[in-house]
Amino acid sequence: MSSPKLEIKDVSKAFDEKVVLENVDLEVNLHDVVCLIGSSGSGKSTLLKCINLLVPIDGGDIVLDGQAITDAGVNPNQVRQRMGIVFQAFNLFPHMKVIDNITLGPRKVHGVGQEEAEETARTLLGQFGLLDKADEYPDRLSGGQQQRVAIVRALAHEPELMLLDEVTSALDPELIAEVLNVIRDLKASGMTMLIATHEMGFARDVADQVCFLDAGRILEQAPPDQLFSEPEQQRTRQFLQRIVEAGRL
Amino acid sequence: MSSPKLEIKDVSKAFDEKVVLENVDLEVNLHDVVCLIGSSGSGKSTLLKCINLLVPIDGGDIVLDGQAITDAGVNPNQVRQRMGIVFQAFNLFPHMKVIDNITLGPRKVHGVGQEEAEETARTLLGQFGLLDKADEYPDRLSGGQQQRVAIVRALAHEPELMLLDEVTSALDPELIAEVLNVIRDLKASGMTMLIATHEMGFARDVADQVCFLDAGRILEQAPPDQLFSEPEQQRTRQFLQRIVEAGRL
Amino acid sequence: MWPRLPPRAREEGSRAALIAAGSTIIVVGLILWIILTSEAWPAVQKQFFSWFHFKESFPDVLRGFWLDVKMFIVAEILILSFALVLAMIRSLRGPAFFPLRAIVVTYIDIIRGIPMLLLILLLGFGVPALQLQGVPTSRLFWGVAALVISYSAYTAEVYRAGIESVHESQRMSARSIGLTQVQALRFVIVPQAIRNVIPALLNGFVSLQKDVALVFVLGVREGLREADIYNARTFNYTSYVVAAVLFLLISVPVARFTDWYTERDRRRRQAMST
Amino acid sequence: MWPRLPPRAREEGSRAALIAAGSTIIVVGLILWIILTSEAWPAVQKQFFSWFHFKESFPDVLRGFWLDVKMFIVAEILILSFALVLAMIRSLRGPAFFPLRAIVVTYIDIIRGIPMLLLILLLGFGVPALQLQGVPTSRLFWGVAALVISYSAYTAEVYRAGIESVHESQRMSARSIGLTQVQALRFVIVPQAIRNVIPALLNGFVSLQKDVALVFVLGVREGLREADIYNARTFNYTSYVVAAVLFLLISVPVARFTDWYTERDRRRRQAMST
Amino acid sequence: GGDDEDSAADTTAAPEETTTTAAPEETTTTAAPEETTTTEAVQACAVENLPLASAGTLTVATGEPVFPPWMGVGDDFFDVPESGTGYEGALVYALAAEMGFSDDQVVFVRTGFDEAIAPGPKDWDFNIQQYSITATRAEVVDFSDPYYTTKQSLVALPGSPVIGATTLADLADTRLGAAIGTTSFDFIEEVIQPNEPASVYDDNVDAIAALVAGQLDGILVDLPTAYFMTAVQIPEQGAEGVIVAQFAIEAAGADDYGMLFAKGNELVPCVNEALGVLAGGGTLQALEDEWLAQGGDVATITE
Ligand SMILES: Nc1ncnc2c1ncn2[C@@H]1O[C@H](COP(=O)(O)OP(=O)(O)OP(=O)(O)O)[C@@H](O)[C@H]1O
Ligand SMILES: Nc1ncnc2c1ncn2[C@@H]1O[C@H](COP(=O)(O)OP(=O)(O)OP(=O)(O)O)[C@@H](O)[C@H]1O
Ligand SMILES: [Mg+2]
Ligand SMILES: [Mg+2]
Repeated sequence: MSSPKLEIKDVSKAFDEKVVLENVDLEVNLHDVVCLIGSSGSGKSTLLKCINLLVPIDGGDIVLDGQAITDAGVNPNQVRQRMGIVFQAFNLFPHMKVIDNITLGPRKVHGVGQEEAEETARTLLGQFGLLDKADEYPDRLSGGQQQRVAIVRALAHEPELMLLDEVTSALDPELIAEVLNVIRDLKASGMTMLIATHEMGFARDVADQVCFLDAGRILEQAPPDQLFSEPEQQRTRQFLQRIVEAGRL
Repeated sequence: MSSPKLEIKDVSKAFDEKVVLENVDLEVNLHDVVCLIGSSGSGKSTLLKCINLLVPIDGGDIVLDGQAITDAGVNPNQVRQRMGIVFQAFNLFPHMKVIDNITLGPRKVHGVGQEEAEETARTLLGQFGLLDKADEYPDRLSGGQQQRVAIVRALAHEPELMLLDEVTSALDPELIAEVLNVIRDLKASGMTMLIATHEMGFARDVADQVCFLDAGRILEQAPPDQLFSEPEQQRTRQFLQRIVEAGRL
Repeated sequence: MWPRLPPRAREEGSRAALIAAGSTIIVVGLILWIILTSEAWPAVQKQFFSWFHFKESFPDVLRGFWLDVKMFIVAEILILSFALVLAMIRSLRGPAFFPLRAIVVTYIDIIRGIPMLLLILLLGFGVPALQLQGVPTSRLFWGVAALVISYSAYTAEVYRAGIESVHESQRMSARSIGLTQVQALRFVIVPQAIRNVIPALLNGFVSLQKDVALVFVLGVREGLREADIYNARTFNYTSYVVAAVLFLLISVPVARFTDWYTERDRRRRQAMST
Repeated sequence: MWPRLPPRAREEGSRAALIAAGSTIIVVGLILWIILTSEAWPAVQKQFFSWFHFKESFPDVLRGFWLDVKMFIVAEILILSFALVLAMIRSLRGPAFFPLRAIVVTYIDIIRGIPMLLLILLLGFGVPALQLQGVPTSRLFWGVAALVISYSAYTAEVYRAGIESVHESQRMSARSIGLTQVQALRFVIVPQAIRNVIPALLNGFVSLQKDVALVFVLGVREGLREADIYNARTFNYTSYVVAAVLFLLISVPVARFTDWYTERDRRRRQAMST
Repeated sequence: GGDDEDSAADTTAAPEETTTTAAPEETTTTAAPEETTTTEAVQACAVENLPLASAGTLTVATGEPVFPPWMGVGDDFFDVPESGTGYEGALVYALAAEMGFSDDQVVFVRTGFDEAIAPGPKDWDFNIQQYSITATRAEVVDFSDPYYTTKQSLVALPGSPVIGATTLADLADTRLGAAIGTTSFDFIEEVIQPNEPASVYDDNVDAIAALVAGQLDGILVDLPTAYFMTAVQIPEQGAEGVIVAQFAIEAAGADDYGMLFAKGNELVPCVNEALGVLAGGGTLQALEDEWLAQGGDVATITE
């Protein structure tokens, strides 16, 4: 494998005095899926937002395809156009119908025509069982429906890299299977993904690498089989044991 | 057992022309935990909101302790004071600190003194691992932290009946174990609960009865062992099979 | 299709509400009764609410009012557009935009502080007096310009309130799909912002409708000026009531329509509770 | 504690922003230059910006301005409270509150449509002329009353914009913990609503500051009226500039302080992006 | 003090300028008027040579509406300046005739206060609506010589505490008001100096409304206006007014009314010349007797 698609080098971030990320190093290779696991508040969402340049970092570098995107002189818009991100809280645009939520980016940023954008959007909506919701407003969807729309919106973008923040958490099990299939398909089509998740089964199933984040630091990174069966760190073992107790592994 | 704590009798609800609940019948006995399962969009959240009188129903009756709370002449505020509800989207009050989010209800509705309310709140926050977040604002919490605050807010209320909408979905596995313990404790202390969830493991673990909702109708209701191992309906079997595929049962 | 029954649970406080409404009506009625039966009422009525003077002054005031309406329409369009540009500039983030933001903030602060009348006098009399080549000397032109300059400053702040009431996560979300700051404002933030402040925008609309009358100091004979002249001529204030009635005939329907429209729009987008 | 470096990624459009700012400054400079070097400028300057007349009129205008400030403070307090009550009533849901809501809507619609001047004349001259027992005849009283009545209607709509900009789910959430409608408004909706419309509320603040001057039609000698008197006596407009400067001395610091304060408050509550 | 002198210099300098600049070219084209002595100044004041706002007509600005007894007197002529009725109305036509205009060469236009005093060129020749001449005003506009000198008087409703006042001291504790921009207002401020500062109104109509509302004890106006006010205006507002007294005291500033011109208007000397002729020939006094001298005894207030 050549140089990684995404490199996070010694990245740190604090909100006011509170350190949320501390010297994080992480590599995501092209076509790989990396899962971020870790307790609530460990910094998973913050890390994803830093990569999308939505939250400025305090130290370190984020490198995409060999280019340091956190350097002065880089246009963050061009960087963001190459990534898709799904937020934990969906953040759909409430004043736009589902279909417009999805086509806004392609139309305004990538200059795709209205019709073409809508066609792509409808195809994707179909895959996620939402075709009949295309002309509905987000506030009138159920939680799971909103989350799926958010995923579609990020995908419509045709990104080189996807950042997914707990995309399966509000989904019912039937849909999880579907979304897993979509993610497997995406992976097969060569999409590089960084996924924050609490679903260990999901991580084990789909990830090439699993990263354990604890209090803003990466404690351990390994292929899922290795990390789940022979964790090196004491803290990781603890975490996994609680999961087993919760009946989730 | 005497008459049920909560009875839902032939309840129907439509948004504009869209039927979301259709002749729903359901009973929740005192001290019981009933889990609502079903696909995304099947009406779980809507049913919980109807019970809390936040969404007016179009037909049928909802009976609490033998009193039809959907009757004209019933003060919905008094009804709501006896229930706690946790929303799928948390809905914390962004302009108030965590501690004030939690104590608002007890202070204003139940007339509890500031100090006493805060003490109770801090005890609960401690149980959910959030003591250090008491003076933080909701927007500065992670998703999981927000969800836990929402649970604490509903509990601070000291309700006779809890309505929980996917409370574990944004939680990390470690916390799920904790929340499960809290719910078990609540159950042990006699709390009656109605829980919408996608976590079959959780449902199996904690529920006295599991209810399968499909497209606004209750297709099947049974104790978890029976429902998960010998479902009567074809549709239920299908649903459960997909869950197994998703590695979630 | 489902038969929709009205919500059946009784809303709390319905009796209190009825009592409040009832007593308001009674109090208002009582005040009216005291006024109408007071000894001096006929004199006051003659001075402020005379049917004769209403009819007499109506044609002149109406003609002047028509000029108001025209000035108003031109001014309002310019104000709504210019103010939006100001508000958007003011909402741009990042140090690069600091100078632009500073210019806009200064503009808004200073202009709002200047009495509209002074601005109208300054532009309407001061600028033409300079006798500059190619600069219009029309009083109407400068009167409307002064209104636009002044109202834009206020309206920009209304827009800004709207923009800031949209949650930060919406901006983040818009940027994440690759929109530029300006695109994010234009397609995501501003449409929500405007919905949020429509009642406040309507305030500006209603009060501009009356403030266009201020150009009368420049000698423009618009509606309120005609009322003024009539008042000075007849010593009767009913002509002002005529002007008020004309204003109401426009502002009330506009307000009712806007409310109805935004409510419909909201219903289409949002879940409604009780 | 972490060392905080400035964000390093360059914001898009920074060059365009600088160019825009630069050219604005150049254009403004050019306009000023043209004006100041125009042949007629000395005459205009003499009549609008004369240092002699500035000093001459300053003491009288300042004395009158002090009365404005006192009226303003009383009026603003009453307006902010009364308008909030109106807006809350207007935001109550359910058919039980319909009559109350209708009264408030009618009040707001009618009052906004009436020119402030007419209202002041009507209350300030009309009511005392009724010679009712126990009803004050003080023109200050009725002038301030008219201001409160009129501004409350506008301000109520600003509050309403704020209330409606708070997402429905917040209301639902507040009701779910057992709060009554009024409690939900008071503790949950209104605090967020006010934060959302502070810039628009400040508009009202700034313009009331100038509109208190309207009570001068009742013969009250406040700041703008003193400027008026000076102008009528000397035919020089500099006295209005004095009034404007006094207004600015209050409104600009208030605006800057409010912005700074709300920004700090926002930072404390919300995640900030770039 | 020094300011006054400046403006005095201005006004005296004006005629000289006119004679030197207006003369050269125009005189060659027009024949000198028949019977007049042919000085340079007189030639410059020939209708053809006047620097008029609109050639061939005398454009006179006045307020809207105009009030008796100044202009438009009589039910049919109310607010009709073209009727030539009222003191100022008749004066305008007499003046125009003296300057060589025929009646139909006189055109009236209406202006507001601010228009009259704003800087810059004007589309009228002069403005006449009881403007008092003061030195400060003369810095930004020009005035003609005075055409009338007023006496201040006090108007009130029956039962007012000012009724029966004979000295200024009797007015010390009363509430007095006047319209803005009038010498009446200055008179209260500078001569009467009551304990409560003078109230000031946009016009006499508002002042009367305040009187009726019980917020004022008396209004100060010039005596001619007082007659009209008590005869017409106050009854129209549903009350009854009386002229309490006139003041036998000189105002601190001048109580002289003059016609108002745009600053530097070269018409001023010609108007002054014509005005001088009217004054000298007794026309002004005749007009005053006809329009302003209302019968009846009015009490006087002294120091
Ligand atoms: N804007 C902010 N200001 C201050 N603190 C913040 C802010 N945003 C996040 N934090 C804090 O940073 C920490 C990490 O938050 P983050 O959202 O990255 O956690 P997470 O790993 O995604 O957790 P979860 O699994 O619960 O979503 C949390 O303790 C949170 O309270
Ligand atoms: N206000 C509304 N207007 C119109 N349709 C609505 C509204 N609220 C909900 N719905 C629709 O009602 C259906 C049921 O929604 P509900 O939120 O109850 O589903 P749910 O079972 O909770 O799903 P999930 O598991 O995804 O949260 C959905 O199809 C949704 O689109
Ligand atoms: Mg997170
Ligand atoms: Mg739901």
